Amino acid sequence: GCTSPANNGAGGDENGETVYRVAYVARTQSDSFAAWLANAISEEADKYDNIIIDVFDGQASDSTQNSLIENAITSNYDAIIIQPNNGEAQKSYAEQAVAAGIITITTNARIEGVQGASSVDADPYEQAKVNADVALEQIPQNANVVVLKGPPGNFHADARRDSWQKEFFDKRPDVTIVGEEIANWNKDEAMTYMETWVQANSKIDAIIAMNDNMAAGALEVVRDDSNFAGMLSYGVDGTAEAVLLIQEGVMTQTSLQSAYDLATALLDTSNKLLTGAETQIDIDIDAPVINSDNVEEYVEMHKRAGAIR
Amino acid sequence: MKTDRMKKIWSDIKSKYSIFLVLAALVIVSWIANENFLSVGNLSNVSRQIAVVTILAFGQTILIISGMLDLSSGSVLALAGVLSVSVYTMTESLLLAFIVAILASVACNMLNGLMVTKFKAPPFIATLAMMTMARGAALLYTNGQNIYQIGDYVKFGQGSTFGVPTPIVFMIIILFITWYILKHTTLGRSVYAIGGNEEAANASGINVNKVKMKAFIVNGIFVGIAGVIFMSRVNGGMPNGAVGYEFKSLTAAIIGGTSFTGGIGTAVGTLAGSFIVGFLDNIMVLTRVNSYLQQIVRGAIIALAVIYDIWSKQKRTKKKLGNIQEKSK
Amino acid sequence: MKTDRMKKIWSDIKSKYSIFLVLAALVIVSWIANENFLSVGNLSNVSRQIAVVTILAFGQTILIISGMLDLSSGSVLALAGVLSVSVYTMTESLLLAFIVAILASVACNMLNGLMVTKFKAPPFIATLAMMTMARGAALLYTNGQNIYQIGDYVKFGQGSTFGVPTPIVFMIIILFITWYILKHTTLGRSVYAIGGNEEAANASGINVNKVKMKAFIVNGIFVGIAGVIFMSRVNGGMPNGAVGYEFKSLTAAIIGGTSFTGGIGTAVGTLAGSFIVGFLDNIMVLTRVNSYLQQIVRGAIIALAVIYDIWSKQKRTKKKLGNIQEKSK
Amino acid sequence: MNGEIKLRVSNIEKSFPGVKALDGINFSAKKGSVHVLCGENGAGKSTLMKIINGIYKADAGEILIDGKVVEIQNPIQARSLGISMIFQELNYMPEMTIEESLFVGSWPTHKYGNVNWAEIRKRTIELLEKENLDYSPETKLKDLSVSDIQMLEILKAISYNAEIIIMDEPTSAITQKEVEVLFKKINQLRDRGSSIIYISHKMDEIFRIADEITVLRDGCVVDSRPKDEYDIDMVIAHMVGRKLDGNFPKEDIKIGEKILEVKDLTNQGNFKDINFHVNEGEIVGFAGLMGAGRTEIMRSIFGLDGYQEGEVFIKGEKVVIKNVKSSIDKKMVMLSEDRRRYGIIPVRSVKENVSLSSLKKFIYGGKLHAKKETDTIQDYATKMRVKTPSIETSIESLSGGNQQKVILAKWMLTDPDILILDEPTRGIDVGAKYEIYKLMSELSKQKKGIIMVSSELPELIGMCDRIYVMAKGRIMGELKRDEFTQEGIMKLATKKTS
Ligand SMILES: Nc1ncnc2c1ncn2[C@@H]1O[C@H](COP(=O)(O)OP(=O)(O)OP(=O)(O)O)[C@@H](O)[C@H]1O
Ligand SMILES: Nc1ncnc2c1ncn2[C@@H]1O[C@H](COP(=O)(O)OP(=O)(O)OP(=O)(O)O)[C@@H](O)[C@H]1O
Ligand SMILES: [Mg+2]
Ligand SMILES: [Mg+2]
Repeated sequence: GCTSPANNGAGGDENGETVYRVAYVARTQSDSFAAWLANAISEEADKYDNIIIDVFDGQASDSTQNSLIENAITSNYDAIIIQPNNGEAQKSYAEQAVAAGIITITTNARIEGVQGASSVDADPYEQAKVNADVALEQIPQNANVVVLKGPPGNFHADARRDSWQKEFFDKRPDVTIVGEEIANWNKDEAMTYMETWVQANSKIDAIIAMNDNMAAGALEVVRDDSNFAGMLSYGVDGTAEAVLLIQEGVMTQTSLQSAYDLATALLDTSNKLLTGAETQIDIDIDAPVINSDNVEEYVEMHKRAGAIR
Repeated sequence: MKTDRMKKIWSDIKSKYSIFLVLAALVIVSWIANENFLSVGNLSNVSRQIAVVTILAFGQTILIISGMLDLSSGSVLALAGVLSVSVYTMTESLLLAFIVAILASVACNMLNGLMVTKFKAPPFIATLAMMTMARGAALLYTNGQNIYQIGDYVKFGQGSTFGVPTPIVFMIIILFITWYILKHTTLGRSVYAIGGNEEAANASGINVNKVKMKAFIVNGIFVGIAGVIFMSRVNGGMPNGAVGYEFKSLTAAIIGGTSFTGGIGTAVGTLAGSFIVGFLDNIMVLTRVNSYLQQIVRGAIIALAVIYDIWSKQKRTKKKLGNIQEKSK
Repeated sequence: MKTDRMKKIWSDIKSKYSIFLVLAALVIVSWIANENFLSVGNLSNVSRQIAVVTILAFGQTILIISGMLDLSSGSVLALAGVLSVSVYTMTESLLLAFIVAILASVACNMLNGLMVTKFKAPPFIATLAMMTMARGAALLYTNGQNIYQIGDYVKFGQGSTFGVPTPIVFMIIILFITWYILKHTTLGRSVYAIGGNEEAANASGINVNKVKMKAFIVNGIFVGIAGVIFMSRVNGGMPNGAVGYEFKSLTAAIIGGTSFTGGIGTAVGTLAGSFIVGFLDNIMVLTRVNSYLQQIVRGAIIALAVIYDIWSKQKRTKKKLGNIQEKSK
Repeated sequence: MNGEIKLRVSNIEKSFPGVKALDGINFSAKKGSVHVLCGENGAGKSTLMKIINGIYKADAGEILIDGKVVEIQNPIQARSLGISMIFQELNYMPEMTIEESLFVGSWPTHKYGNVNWAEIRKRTIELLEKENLDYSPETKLKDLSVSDIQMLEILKAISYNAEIIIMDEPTSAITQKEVEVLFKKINQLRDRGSSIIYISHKMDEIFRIADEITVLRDGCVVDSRPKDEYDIDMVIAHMVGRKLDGNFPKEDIKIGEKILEVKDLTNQGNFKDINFHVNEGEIVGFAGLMGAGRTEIMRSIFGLDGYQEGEVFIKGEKVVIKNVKSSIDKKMVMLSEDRRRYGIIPVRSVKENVSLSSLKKFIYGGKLHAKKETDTIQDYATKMRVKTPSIETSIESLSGGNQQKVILAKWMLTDPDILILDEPTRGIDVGAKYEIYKLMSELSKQKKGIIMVSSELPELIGMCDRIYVMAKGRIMGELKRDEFTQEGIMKLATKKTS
């Protein structure tokens, strides 16, 4: 017979040290940030002899994710890390995991109010706020801006947009939104919208995008257009592409949602919970700002990771 | 003698029920690969997971047999679902919420039917238009926001009836209804006739438009129920939910032997198709295949399953001819 | 006399080219709604935006006419695109990168063709399997990460040839090729014949399998080119790019009058279909329609356009007959 | 009661794009009588019948049943008015079983509306046994031959106890034996008081079965009166508007070398040990009852089906026919008996249908030469007298007989040496038939070899130089021209296999 390692639960290796099996249920592996995070977690896990991580792909679908959590519970993992597609949608499944006595950690974004679960997160409100704060200063009076949003109903998409509303638009009634569309985190969709906006508006002062992909897409349209030289642009994530654009002086600012930091924190948290050092942990990683002042540091970071040559 | 008969039965099974053999093979291989696979917990998981898509696939089966299809089912599901959830949060009546879902979905499908029968739009276009419109309506209604705190509504999707998870109960009931309609009602037989040859069906005195409309209404009922289960399973009213489900349900039906040429298909075939996809996804997760590799394997196995099915049916046709010839000698 | 002739010509246009009338109406209404609409910049934008989907749609047109379709084109585009980008970053040769894209895409399409012709898999399933496999391969190859810093590669999608943006140049060339194949080659005629009646085509001496394979190969070339343009336009190798493009391209072809029943369709019809969708999306963004409402309007207008097209073709039949009766009296 | 007018149509008009199919038709059918409609291909017979059955709507005119004006919107209403119809073009659902196809649209049901399968099975078996048909009720239609399906259609149409039964060329796909069965049925129906409207191009049949005859030409009634006031020549003269020579235009031609030879051909279960040959300038007939396996042999030789054993020689050279294309390359073509399935590409134009097998002819520098194609095909269409508004018209809007001419034109265009004609005159009017016979003579003068598979003995006897007679997948005998008799052929065709 073929025994399933997952079924062994905590088994011993030759050193007699306990090896823990952890399921990481990713939101999806088909968007670049989520894929980066999954890769970072796998790499980080290699540093722990006592932890083996299995990564599952939630395919950006609530029901697939729920299914995966169910499967992980059935397979008796020692811990489950959930990167929810939609916090509320996965909530009762996270609760089931806790009820089954499995260590449950929610991350990027945290699911609020799951009794007995831990969390490691980067706060999407904060990520947008750090940009909105500088935008308050940088965006000129009576400016025209365009807004690019993530998929409706998505926790990060909504929280970042909400943050921009409260931290920027409410404080700057002089600013006009001349275009606001859902580009679903996609670069090509963002490009199409920007191309159209450029036709209808001779003056656009800033691009406010809920992630770097969309900001990059919009910038792709105007980067060589002298009419729009000096346009401001804000994103979130700190992707390799955004960092390069900032280095080139094309993009204004983004905030890093560092997959490495999240991965480090997640593994550290998992280790502490699994070994019984602690029973519940809730931490947030920072959302450091990346702009022309400190961009070299992040270029280096991406170079080390191989994302930039 | 006996072995001969056995052989014959076996070859009959092999040809007529080849897709079930594929399913059986998949189950056995999966079980060998991971002993958890056949645990009650896991089987019940898979069944619950595929319930929504399977219910949609039953509607697709009826439509495809009659030469149509529904590209709007994922979106209509979302619209019906959010309306239902929203009615529930206002009235706290599960019955009312259920009725609203079905009414909304049937209304959309009657519009589909109208476009197809009265205005002669190809079903692909009619339901594609509905796909966009229903999604837009769901988002507009909720302003793109998910509806949370839906209380007891979760019972539809997460509860149990007589110890069986409710989604599975619904799936079984709708399997039965589909089977019964297709096999034992004039509606079902008309559906086959229209899909087999619409002109001939018309000439045989079948009211083609009426039958098509009825097929859409039945589909509407199924989609509405699926909407309730879906929202309840994800514990919220999600206007952006079930994207791509029309596609998954079409796939399940086609793998199960329903043919786009029309006039061919069965309810159990569709169930088998749905389980093949469900088990495949499940065992790859259980055995922790790299998720990119999973996609490659999934594609390959779906192709192989269907090719095997078609190949063994062709062999059967040849066999049959042989029999006739023997008889005539 | 003269007015009579004018009237006749007008009624001919109205019936035969009704989809172009829809397009014209859309253009006029859009222009009234927003004067920027007809600016050279905007028209060139729309053309560039739809180029990739339209190129895919030409491939779909050939396939649909012959009774097949390609669900894998979005994924194969991504696979061909990332391979091409990656070859470019290694070799810095645009030519090599271009060739690799086409080779990869043709290889995938030959596999599609093989499944359909040799193993008799329905095109829906064969290309669905390929859709999953190609996407998996693209993600596996790049490990899910985008490839950046692609240098001069952007020239394909962002550059200009003789003052016309390169994607538009490609689109026009492929429009011409498609038109030529369908209208002036034995391959085209065979494609129509197979879609119209496969058995009769076979009995007329057409090598059905060979023609289907060729149709897939042509489609493969188009998809490969589309892959290069797409990646170059977005300035990166995106393994998860172009999701859903198979669907958009199918839609353009069907709106343009290509029929899933086979044997019917034209290249210019498809172009018109593609522009209808492109203009519609464009004008709604220009006039800043609420993005949820956009979806509803888009669905409704697509349905109306197709219904009008079908209705006026039916009317043509009646009109013509009137003329004849008059003549014969 | 019999002799009363059951159905009357008055001033019916109907147009299609480019044609006025019916131009003020008046016509009536009596109870207990067989009313034969005849007329050239495209005269409008089928169109009139489809209007009566509710498939088409007339542009003008009215239909009266039992003296009352009725609106017939669709076949459901037609059926409720007691009308049933056998269609000229077989139109069936290939995936359906025999039992189901017999009851489609009028399934017997239980109390609660669910289909009564037991009843269907019972009645099907009764029917099949009564008619001596050896089929399992669960056989799918796609596994049956055209003639079997036609027979089932006939059974179905008369099983409704309809008062008005329309038969649009019911015998075009069946052989003598089944024709006899059908005529027996028609006589029973007539005695029962039904009105039967019968369309056929076969003159001998018409005069055997008719009580009254109406002749249509170009959408108008030319003449209508009791059979006794007619003779064959008069009917033909009315139909085609001129006198026709009633004889077969067979000419004496010097027979040349063997052009096709088949040795020991076997296809498991379809036919066995088939040996025959065809010489240059010769017309060779194949006779046999329905299901004798004639079509199967021809399909195998032509490359549509394979064969396990045996050899085929063309002009003395052994050939391997892999597919239809290699057959056409060897200058051998076959006109199929199933025009709808293996003949026409419905949605495409007459032009495209004709040029389909000879596209290479029109290729210049890789491009189809549009003008050359159009001119050539216009020539052929004129020569073959295809009745169509233009060669750009889609073939499906042509009448059955004209579709047949188009398909013949397709094969003529390939300039073949060997022509296999499987039921070449099926559904063709007398005038056109005569033209096809003339064409055959013409071709044999050009030293072509022709195989003529036909279920009409008179035309085989009239046109052939030799006839092979088949039964149950074997050749039972070969007859020379001076040995031809209907009795002789039938005797061989019904001979028991050893
Ligand atoms: N659906 C249609 N669309 C266009 N034209 C049609 C259609 N059906 C019939 N016609 C035309 O109407 C005329 C009458 O055709 P019809 O089929 O009634 O002839 P028919 O007398 O039955 O001939 P046949 O002996 O060949 O069966 C023909 O010219 C035919 O081309
Ligand atoms: N798939 C099948 N299933 C059952 N019987 C079949 C099948 N295919 C062919 N047959 C039978 O094989 C026999 C040979 O048919 P074929 O069509 O060759 O006869 P034929 O001599 O050409 O007569 P005709 O064309 O007049 O019907 C027939 O009895 C036919 O019914
Ligand atoms: Mg007719
Ligand atoms: Mg035959």
